[in-house]
Amino acid sequence: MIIQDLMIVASQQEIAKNIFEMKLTGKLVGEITSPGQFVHIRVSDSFEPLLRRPISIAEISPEKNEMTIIYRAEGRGTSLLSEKREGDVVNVLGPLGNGFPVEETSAGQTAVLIGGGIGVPPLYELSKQLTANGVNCIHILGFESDQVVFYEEEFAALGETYIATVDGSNGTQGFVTNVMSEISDDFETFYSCGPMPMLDAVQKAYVHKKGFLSFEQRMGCGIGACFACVCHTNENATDQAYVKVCSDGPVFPAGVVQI
Amino acid sequence: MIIQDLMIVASQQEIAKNIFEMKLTGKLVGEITSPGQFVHIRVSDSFEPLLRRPISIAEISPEKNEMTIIYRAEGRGTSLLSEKREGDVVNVLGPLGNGFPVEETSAGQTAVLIGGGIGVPPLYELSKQLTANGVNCIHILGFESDQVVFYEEEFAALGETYIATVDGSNGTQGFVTNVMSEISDDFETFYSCGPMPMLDAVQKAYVHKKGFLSFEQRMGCGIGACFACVCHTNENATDQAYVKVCSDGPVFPAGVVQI
Amino acid sequence: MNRLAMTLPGLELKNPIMPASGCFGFGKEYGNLYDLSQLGAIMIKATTEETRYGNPTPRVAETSSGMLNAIGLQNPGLQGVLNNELPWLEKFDVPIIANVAGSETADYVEVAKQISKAPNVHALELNISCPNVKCGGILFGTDPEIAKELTAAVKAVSSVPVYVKLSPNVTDIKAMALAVEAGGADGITMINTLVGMRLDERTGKPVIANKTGGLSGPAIKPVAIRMVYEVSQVVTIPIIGMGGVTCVQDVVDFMSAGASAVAVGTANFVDPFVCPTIIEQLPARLDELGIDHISELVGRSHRI
Amino acid sequence: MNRLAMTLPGLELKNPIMPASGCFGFGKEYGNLYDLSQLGAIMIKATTEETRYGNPTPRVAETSSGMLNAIGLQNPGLQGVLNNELPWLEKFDVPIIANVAGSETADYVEVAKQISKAPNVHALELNISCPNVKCGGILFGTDPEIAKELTAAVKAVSSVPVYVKLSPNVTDIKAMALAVEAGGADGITMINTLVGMRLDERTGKPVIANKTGGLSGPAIKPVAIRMVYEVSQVVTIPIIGMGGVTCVQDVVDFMSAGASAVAVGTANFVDPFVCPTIIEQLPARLDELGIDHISELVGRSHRI
Ligand SMILES: Cc1cc2nc3c(=O)[nH]c(=O)nc-3n(C[C@H](O)[C@H](O)[C@H](O)COP(=O)(O)OP(=O)(O)OC[C@H]3O[C@@H](n4cnc5c(N)ncnc54)[C@H](O)[C@@H]3O)c2cc1C
Ligand SMILES: Cc1cc2nc3c(=O)[nH]c(=O)nc-3n(C[C@H](O)[C@H](O)[C@H](O)COP(=O)(O)OP(=O)(O)OC[C@H]3O[C@@H](n4cnc5c(N)ncnc54)[C@H](O)[C@@H]3O)c2cc1C
Ligand SMILES: Cc1cc2nc3c(=O)[nH]c(=O)nc-3n(C[C@H](O)[C@H](O)[C@H](O)COP(=O)(O)O)c2cc1C
Ligand SMILES: Cc1cc2nc3c(=O)[nH]c(=O)nc-3n(C[C@H](O)[C@H](O)[C@H](O)COP(=O)(O)O)c2cc1C
Ligand code: FES
Ligand code: FES
Repeated sequence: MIIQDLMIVASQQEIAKNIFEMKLTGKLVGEITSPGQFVHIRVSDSFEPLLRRPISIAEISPEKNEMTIIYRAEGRGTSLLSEKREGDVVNVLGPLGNGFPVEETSAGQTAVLIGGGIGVPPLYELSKQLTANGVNCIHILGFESDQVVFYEEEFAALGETYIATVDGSNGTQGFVTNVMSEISDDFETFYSCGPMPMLDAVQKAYVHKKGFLSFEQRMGCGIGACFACVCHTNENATDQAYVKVCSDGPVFPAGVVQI
Repeated sequence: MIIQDLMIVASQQEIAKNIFEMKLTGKLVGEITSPGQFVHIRVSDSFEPLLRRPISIAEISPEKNEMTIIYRAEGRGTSLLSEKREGDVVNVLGPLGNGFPVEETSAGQTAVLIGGGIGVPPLYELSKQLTANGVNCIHILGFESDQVVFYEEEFAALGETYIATVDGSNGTQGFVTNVMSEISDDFETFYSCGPMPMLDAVQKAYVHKKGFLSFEQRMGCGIGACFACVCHTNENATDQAYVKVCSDGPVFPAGVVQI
Repeated sequence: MNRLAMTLPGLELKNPIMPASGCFGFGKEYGNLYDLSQLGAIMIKATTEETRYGNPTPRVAETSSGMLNAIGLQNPGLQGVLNNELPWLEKFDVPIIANVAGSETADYVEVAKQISKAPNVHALELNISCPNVKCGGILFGTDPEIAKELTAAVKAVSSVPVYVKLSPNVTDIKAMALAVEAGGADGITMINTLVGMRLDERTGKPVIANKTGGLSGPAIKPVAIRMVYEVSQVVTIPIIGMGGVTCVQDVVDFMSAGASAVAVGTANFVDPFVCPTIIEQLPARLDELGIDHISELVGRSHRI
Repeated sequence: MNRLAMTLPGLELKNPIMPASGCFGFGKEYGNLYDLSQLGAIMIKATTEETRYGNPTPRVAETSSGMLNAIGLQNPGLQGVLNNELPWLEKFDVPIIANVAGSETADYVEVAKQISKAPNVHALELNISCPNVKCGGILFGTDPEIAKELTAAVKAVSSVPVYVKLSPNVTDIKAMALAVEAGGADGITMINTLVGMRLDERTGKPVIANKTGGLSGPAIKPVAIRMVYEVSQVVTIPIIGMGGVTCVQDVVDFMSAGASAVAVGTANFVDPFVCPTIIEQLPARLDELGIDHISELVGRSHRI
């Protein structure tokens, strides 16, 4: 169930340049059903900035009622969020949307998880759950530069992990697709989250594989009521068919959403 | 000279119900020339709330570069101010306006200082300077109720001090005027700060005395540029004569401003 | 006595609080969060004759104390609303106000005629003011004569009272209000959004794909209050006020300005529980103001 | 090359930043805080033929990300400005834009004729849009034909180029812009304030003595950007844009929308040093955007 929870900041840390890891505790954690779901965060008690900010759930520890989010402090909303300190209260709406289907990969099979920039966080909980199920996970993570790489070791602890950076300062120089073209395609499923052009490239490269993509859109309500976050689907030619990223997604099977 | 100073909160304390005493340090203190001047405070780094808040200077300690303000946390601006903690930075514009003329009362003479509610604070520094000059100060301070009385002892340490409360929970029941009618009018000057009806009553009661009143008006710029804070004067009948509370005042000789 | 109850044409409101059109979909999403029977009424998303996809994305952008939107009247169309949306709402004890939109008079008339027959639709809200639809729509909202004719045409076919929603993007809001009153409107809802734009900081191009969008949220409240204040003094039909309402004080302000009920739009996105919270807090605020019944607030800004 | 310099009719601007009329008095107060020669220009407070006291107080009220004002054109009158205010400004190397107001055409013409002869007045800004003056003023700002005639009458007597300041409180801002252009305006300044109101939380009565006031500040920026974007595509004369500017990015936004220079109003009250701060930060922002000369920004929102 979606709830509005006044969560407590358990910790806040800058883990890479302008990239913050925040741990939050509250009963909302008990409502999370799948990796890739997100929360909608009110960054201020006032109405300025007005809108909530959608942020993916990066990790959950149900036993501690704790979840982790990882975000880039960029605009005014995320900058305000980065000023919160341990013990502060944060108004969080969630969990929202439908996450990655863990059950689509069986024990013993291999899954490739491809993330770009701030699309990387939700893949962490996904990988934890997949590996816990006996799935072999390969991670391909793309970043601008070494300065903003995060969770490299955490992913490596779960499975094979490749880093790509645009400037070559860590791992392969270039994009995740450069890594993809080098690894074996002996895998069953792929899961991906990142910028549109990346999702497009991933989908095209793995057109014959079963895959799941997580999308981003500007949001209003975050719960499916305002029609801000729609995407066309490939379903028919009338251009009338659509999905809402916030409530139908953010994760969709590859091929469903028009990119 | 008026400067915009990033002052440091040395202390913040609730000294009566919703009444806060805040000590601020910074080089602005060195620019203060007379008691009754005020500062214009930016309560937030954002533009919401937008306008600065005018607050009187209640005490100065030039040797520590420190000043005290005393304010009621009421609307959203002063409430935000009351959330500042020791070590926080506050953007302060000042000192503004012309304060009380201390030199109008000579050593050995008696001055009556009449304050109402949040008009009381500037009288404290005034009394300190007057008594330091050898003036005998009598303080008449009016409040709603005992809950919001502040600085009673501090004033008492400087001179005779009478409290009036509307509900009679401290001192005389009623208004400052009830006290005024009971004390001798054997004094040379009066100084007053408080709500308009009080200033009006004080002025009328002491019409033959030399006196100085400090006014409040809604402000925009606080420095004399926007014409938000004008008051008519009694100067002529054309209704064209005016003063600006922020830059010509807030203190005017009794009789100058039309009440 | 229910001190929050208000009676308006077609509407017996338990309380004067209702979500504004377009900010509450057709109720389902919020219905999962709380019991919709708590609400005074619900203004559902604009319904057009045909299914509409609306504008390309991005459709929203944030501004200082406000937001821009250019959804473009996306909706499942008249039949979709009649068959799938309205029946679901029947389980709640709450009157529905159906927001009716179109590109020309015939569209409005057709939608109004049919949707006004739905059992839980107690009133129509004629959306002549949506700034995000290109053809026609904008004209209806800015020309008094055309607005009057449209109102009359819809009144002629509607089975329930008709409220007309005014656009603030006009020189003379009073003229618009008087025109729709003359056209037979039973009430006025106001204001819709102000037309605005935000540019991308880096490219300088409009952030919203539609380029312009409708400005809503606390930023526009002063304009809305002024317009309700002005209009309520020249018309005799009731006003449902809106524009930047986020809290119980805002409701007091709109009713003081002259509104008989108040709609909450954008604030639902910030706090999905804002409507029930306001309703819960209203009695205490009336106590503080020394007011017995909420109707005493209506128009006190200009009453002597 | 000065990468911030802009040339507009009558105005050689070192940089495109100037304080907006009414938010900077006649410069003296800010002149005590910093060297006014840093500014691109100064728009002085509205000048009327006779001395005006203006409206009763309270004259200002705060709103979400904005403020309302109803000063009512208080000013020392034409002779006062000519004798006491303008000469003081002569010591600075900065062109003055004189804001001209009145109640009827004859007033405007008289003020324009005389004030345009002052040595440091390089342009006039016709204030046809002040929402806080009762008689006449408001009509000039909302009727294209009247605005055109007034512009022509003032042009006929002015010794310097004439800019006309547009009101946003109109249905069709493009029509107003085209009308004043047809009347001979050398430029447009926009926007003036939106008409708004705030009520006292307790009494429900208007906070501002004049009842309505003009809304300014960040809240109105999206409306201003939209209007500059629209108008700059239909007129050939340059625009000085304003409405909610507080920082260097806002300047980039207004110029991208189509303004050739930018005025800063309300923000001066929040930070009296805002104009020199923006000017200082502009070159670094141009670097970040990869832009050599600031003029390259102008209109990039709608350039292909
Ligand atoms: C489902 C989903 C999950 C996300 N998960 C993460 C995450 O785990 N970590 C992370 O760093 N970021 C994530 N993002 C992106 C994140 O929402 C934006 O970076 C953030 O909203 C920007 O806010 P701001 O205050 O920094 O920027 P501002 O420029 O102040 O934002 C202005 C407005 O635009 C919206 N906006 C700006 N960029 C985006 C964007 N890329 N996507 C959606 N809305 C945007 C903001 O929400 C706000 O409404 C996610 C986005 C979505 C839709
Ligand atoms: C020269 C001067 C000196 C002052 N000294 C003190 C002092 O020492 N201690 C103290 O507690 N108060 C003082 N005040 C009053 C103080 O400025 C207001 O209480 C305060 O601005 C209210 O802000 P808010 O955020 O609580 O209220 P809000 O309701 O959020 O204020 C909204 C707007 O109205 C203005 N406003 C509201 N009340 C007043 C008022 N009484 N006078 C002027 N503007 C007002 C605010 O500044 C703001 O612009 C002084 C006022 C003036 C003019
Ligand atoms: C996302 C969004 C969608 C809207 N859709 C509609 C609509 O379909 N029909 C309509 O009449 N008004 C629509 N509106 C306008 C609102 O109903 C309301 O008039 C306006 O937003 C002002 O109120 P607010 O400031 O409380 O949001 C929409 C507003 C928003 C923010
Ligand atoms: C207190 C105040 C006084 C103003 N006086 C005038 C005026 O005399 N003449 C005029 O043309 N505009 C006047 N304006 C409007 C501003 O010049 C400007 O157009 C408007 O405030 C929008 O810009 P801003 O949001 O940066 O303030 C005034 C604005 C304010 C806030
Ligand atoms: S954000 Fe409102 S429907 Fe998705
Ligand atoms: S507050 Fe601007 S002149 Fe006094």
